[in-house]
Amino acid sequence: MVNVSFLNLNLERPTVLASGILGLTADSMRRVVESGAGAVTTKSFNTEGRKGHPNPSILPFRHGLLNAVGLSNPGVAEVIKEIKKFKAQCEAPIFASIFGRTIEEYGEVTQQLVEASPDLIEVNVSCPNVRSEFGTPFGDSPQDTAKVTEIVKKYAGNIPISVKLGPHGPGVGRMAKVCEDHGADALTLINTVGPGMLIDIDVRKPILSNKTGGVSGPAILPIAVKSVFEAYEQVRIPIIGTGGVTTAEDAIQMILAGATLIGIGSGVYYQGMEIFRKVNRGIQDYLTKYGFTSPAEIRGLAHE
Amino acid sequence: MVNVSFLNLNLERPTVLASGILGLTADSMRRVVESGAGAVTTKSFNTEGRKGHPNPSILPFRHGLLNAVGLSNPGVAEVIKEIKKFKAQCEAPIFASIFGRTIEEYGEVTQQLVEASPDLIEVNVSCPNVRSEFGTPFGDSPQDTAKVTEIVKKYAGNIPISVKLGPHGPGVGRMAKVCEDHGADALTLINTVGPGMLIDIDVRKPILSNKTGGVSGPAILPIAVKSVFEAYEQVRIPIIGTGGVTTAEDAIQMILAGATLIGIGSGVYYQGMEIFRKVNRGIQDYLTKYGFTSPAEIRGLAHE
Amino acid sequence: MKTYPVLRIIEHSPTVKSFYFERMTDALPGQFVNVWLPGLDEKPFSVSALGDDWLEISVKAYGPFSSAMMELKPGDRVGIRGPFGHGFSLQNDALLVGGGIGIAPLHLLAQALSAQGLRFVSLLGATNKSELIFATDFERRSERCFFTTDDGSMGKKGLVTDDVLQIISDHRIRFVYAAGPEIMFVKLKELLDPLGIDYEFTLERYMKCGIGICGQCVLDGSGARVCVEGPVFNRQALKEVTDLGLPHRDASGRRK
Amino acid sequence: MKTYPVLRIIEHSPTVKSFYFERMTDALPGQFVNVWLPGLDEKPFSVSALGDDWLEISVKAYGPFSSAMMELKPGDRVGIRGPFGHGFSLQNDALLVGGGIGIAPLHLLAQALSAQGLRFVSLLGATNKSELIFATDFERRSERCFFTTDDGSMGKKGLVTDDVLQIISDHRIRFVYAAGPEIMFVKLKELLDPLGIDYEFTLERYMKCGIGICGQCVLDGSGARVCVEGPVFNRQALKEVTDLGLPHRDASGRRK
Ligand SMILES: Cc1cc2nc3c(=O)[nH]c(=O)nc-3n(C[C@H](O)[C@H](O)[C@H](O)COP(=O)(O)OP(=O)(O)OC[C@H]3O[C@@H](n4cnc5c(N)ncnc54)[C@H](O)[C@@H]3O)c2cc1C
Ligand SMILES: Cc1cc2nc3c(=O)[nH]c(=O)nc-3n(C[C@H](O)[C@H](O)[C@H](O)COP(=O)(O)OP(=O)(O)OC[C@H]3O[C@@H](n4cnc5c(N)ncnc54)[C@H](O)[C@@H]3O)c2cc1C
Ligand SMILES: Cc1cc2nc3c(=O)[nH]c(=O)nc-3n(C[C@H](O)[C@H](O)[C@H](O)COP(=O)(O)O)c2cc1C
Ligand SMILES: Cc1cc2nc3c(=O)[nH]c(=O)nc-3n(C[C@H](O)[C@H](O)[C@H](O)COP(=O)(O)O)c2cc1C
Ligand code: FES
Ligand code: FES
Repeated sequence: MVNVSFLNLNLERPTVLASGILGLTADSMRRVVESGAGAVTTKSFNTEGRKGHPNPSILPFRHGLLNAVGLSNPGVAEVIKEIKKFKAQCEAPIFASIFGRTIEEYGEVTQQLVEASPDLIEVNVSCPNVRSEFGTPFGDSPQDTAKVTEIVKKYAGNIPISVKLGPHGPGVGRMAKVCEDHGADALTLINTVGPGMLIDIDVRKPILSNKTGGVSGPAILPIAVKSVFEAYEQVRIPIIGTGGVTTAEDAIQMILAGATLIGIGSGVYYQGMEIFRKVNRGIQDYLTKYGFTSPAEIRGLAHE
Repeated sequence: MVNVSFLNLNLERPTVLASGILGLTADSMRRVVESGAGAVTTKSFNTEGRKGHPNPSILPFRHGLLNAVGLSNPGVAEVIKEIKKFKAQCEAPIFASIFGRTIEEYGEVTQQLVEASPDLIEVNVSCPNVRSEFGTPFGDSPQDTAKVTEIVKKYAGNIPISVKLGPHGPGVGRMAKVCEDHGADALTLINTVGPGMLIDIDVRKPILSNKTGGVSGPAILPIAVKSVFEAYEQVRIPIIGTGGVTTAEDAIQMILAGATLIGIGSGVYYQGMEIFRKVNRGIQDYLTKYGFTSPAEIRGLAHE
Repeated sequence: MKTYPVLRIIEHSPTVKSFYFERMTDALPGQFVNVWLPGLDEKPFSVSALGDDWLEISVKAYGPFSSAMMELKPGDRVGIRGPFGHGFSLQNDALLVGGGIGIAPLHLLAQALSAQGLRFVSLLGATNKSELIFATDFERRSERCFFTTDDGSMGKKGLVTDDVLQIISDHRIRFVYAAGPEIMFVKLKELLDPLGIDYEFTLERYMKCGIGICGQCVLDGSGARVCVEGPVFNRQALKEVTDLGLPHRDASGRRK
Repeated sequence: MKTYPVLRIIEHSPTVKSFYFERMTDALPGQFVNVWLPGLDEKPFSVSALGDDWLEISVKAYGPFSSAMMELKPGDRVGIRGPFGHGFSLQNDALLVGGGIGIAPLHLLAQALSAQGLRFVSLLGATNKSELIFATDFERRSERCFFTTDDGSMGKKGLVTDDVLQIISDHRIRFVYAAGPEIMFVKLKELLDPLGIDYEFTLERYMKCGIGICGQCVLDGSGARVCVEGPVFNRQALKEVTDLGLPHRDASGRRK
């Protein structure tokens, strides 16, 4: 057991299912916990739900994944049912990831969501796939991010909130500080990178139906590690380090950079659901090898 | 021969050595031409030169390279000698990549450089490694980029200029337009992505001496393709598509997205110097297979 | 993802066609590929047959995507990736129950069973004769082959499930494979569970990634992913499934 | 990059030490590894010996980096990546000419030549006796072994190049290997070219990447990269080199 405390929670394992991966239903998330995740995050949802983009919406390439799922979700009412169902079956914490098309919608979805009592509300201000539809992601603007953070915090009651940022915009360090200053209890770093595009050279068209999609998976590990490192120097709130983790070594890099928990998404494609167990075990082995007793003891050591 | 015209030039092959790779000396660049490059780009240089960062400054990881060479260069006076020496030996065009710590320095280095008559001046406003030292890269600010473009254009005489942008900042499409509007004759897209960081988990320190470095190589191909695609919709000036190209298929994606020339840097690590010949031949085979006679005929087709 | 030209098309009926491609991949019976129509969408289709140098899928026109597939001409390129999922196990003394386009995956299974010299009986149903695809081939390979149609245009008029118990006892059947509408599975479960006969059904759910990460295709109850743990599930796995025959999730994840 | 603990240190003299690591890689004679001292810098060092389970490098203190290496203690971790570059060919009837720390790569070469049963003579020079590293080992493996020192503390007083021609003719030498200061190569070229004897020298240049992309280590004239096409170059390759023995480029790329 690699126990780790995170805010008011005590997780038995430091790995967390990242948002958008297998987070649609209670039963799916329960299986992820059975595979070793210390906590799970739901797919991001808003008030009304969204159909998302047609397929192809998720495209593996040699070094990562490209995705433009387009924030498909069944809406907060459905998700509340799934969260309750999950909590009835599972001890592990569940993080609810929310988004809105307007700042007000972030508030509305929070107001409705609290009824389900998720253990954390993750505030997705950084999905690059909805840029064209809603303008620039909120996460690119310090002002908007501050406002979103405040409104979610206002309605979240005693549920802690984590703001999820991308690696772009005006600098992760600066944005991290903005979130902390406006009430964020934690940060989730990072969302997908890019976006990117791949073109089929025989039919001569972009492959994703949305043309562009965010890059995740092994390709982005260095950018994620750097983002966590940079934010850790600016804030005192804990960080869920996410992006490109496929091995225990990757996860340890995140912890050394300053992460408290390790988010894993695309890794499920590369290593199967077993990835959670493998990464937990690898972290444990590393701690034992060097005589540490908990991940907390190595957190941020790369800064020294 | 895959002839391609680019501005006032007629290149026998569409591949170009990207800046910072093997571009320090005349003899080194001549060897790259002998290996099949249609043109070469010098390492970026400024007036006085720079020592750059200590090693490790270039770090391969599983999916790309991380580099923080730190714009080491011997200064414009030395580079002028090498450009002249190159031109005495080689027919292939040579592109001179310049940077400055101030907007004025971009002007100064151009003023001195014109004596060497490079075939193109590539204006590097986007190196992420010098962010901390000089503040934000000029390429992140439309105003600064406009000013740099104007001053270089002013002193460049009849030598065409290409502005080299990164994928970040306020949107590649918008920045591309700014460059075109302020006198750029071409664009080079993209510089490295990120930056990123990798940490050695045994010594628990960032590996690059500069801690962070720009990501290049296969990991960034989708981001580069998307940047070219986006810029192509905004501007009419030609684009040197650069970033993550290691195969002919990658290069063809770039051309379909809208690139006129294909920049290759990190690919030299993955495929050796032979990469230029391989990519040229692959493009030729593709054109033949589908009954095209020149890369120009497939340029931008992914937009249809 | 790579694209491949359509090599040949067989028109079974105005709304059911088979498409041949070069054999870009192996596939086990029950596995599927994702087919991308550039500019439109990408959907899963079972491999219905494999030759030395070709791969076949068979499509029934329902909605926009499958209807667009009916417009394909030889030479048109479509994207194909896969194979995905886990296929059927190969069992002796089996009954293959196929409904409608569900006959497609069973056809590759029949190929594999007969290649292994395993004994099986087939029972295929469709709305009418023209949709009873691969009928001759099933007749040739199966020990016996029964047909039902809604309109009685071929075989017996009625549902495939009507005579299942009779056939099982007449033909020493010890294992049942089924593919087709989910309502058929519900009925089969009711019939087979009391007998203690093992079975494998191939399920369909709305899919996005096909590679086990989006969570769109998960079953209720077990949480199993149809694209990875499925599409073929056995009796044991189906016991935990709580939404069999119930409305499924659409693209948004909402139950219809 | 991976890091490895120093296993053992041999102190040849206050400014020359050998460091042992687990054998994390193979290496051909002449190949080098990049050694990273976390927080300081990373520089290339030739592999000087290989055992079943260890790898050795030998370092002479010159400037900040090599001096910092003198401070290493067993157990300290350093980063090692490689091997990089192309090594020596293995030839019969050879003369090994080593100057100073250049003896290090020749030592691995001597190991390899004797393992192949090839015949060779060694000629090693250094400032003084304590820097004539591996002397006993060379004496044991070589058909004959000659030494020179600047101060006469071992072997003959003078430069290694003084007696090269004599040794070549006395010992039926048909191939010359050399490693050491570049001025030594210039002299050797002058001596050997008229005789038509083939040779391989191992060159040093300021390196950044070690993997052939930064262009920092390229030779003038040929444009060859010391880190990829070298560090060992033969007569043919050296013919095109125009900066042998001349000032090299520093970290900025400027010639000193
Ligand atoms: C693992 C797997 C394998 C599949 N194999 C095949 C195959 O071999 N051949 C094939 O034709 N299809 C197969 N499908 C179904 C296929 O992927 C599409 O769902 C189908 O072609 C309908 O898509 P559409 O966009 O045309 O219609 P939609 O717009 O999705 O559907 C139109 C209408 O038809 C109904 N409908 C859709 N699909 C079915 C169905 N299968 N049965 C009954 N009603 C349906 C819908 O509920 C809707 O009302 C498979 C699906 C999965 C998950
Ligand atoms: C392929 C290759 C293999 C190498 N193998 C070895 C090896 O096995 N053992 C080893 O000790 N070094 C080796 N070196 C040299 C080593 O990489 C460093 O350059 C050396 O340790 C000096 O680094 P420094 O930072 O301590 O001194 P610097 O600050 O670089 O140099 C200090 C002073 O010493 C001079 N100097 C530096 N290196 C040399 C030299 N080799 N000969 C003469 N003067 C020099 C410099 O010109 C400078 O004036 C090799 C270099 C290369 C390129
Ligand atoms: C298919 C897919 C869907 C995703 N959907 C969401 C989402 O709905 N909300 C969100 O905040 N992040 C979403 N992400 C981003 C991930 O949560 C994660 O931040 C990112 O993929 C980097 O981590 P990884 O490399 O481990 O996947 C999605 C990622 C993928 C690959
Ligand atoms: C080691 C290295 C050094 C670089 N130096 C420069 C430079 O001096 N100036 C510049 O404009 N780009 C520089 N770049 C960026 C490349 O020119 C190129 O834009 C980027 O690496 C993406 O292309 P690639 O994936 O083909 O390498 C450098 C890249 C690398 C890997
Ligand atoms: S379709 Fe994505 S998990 Fe099955
Ligand atoms: S050290 Fe970079 S090319 Fe040789």
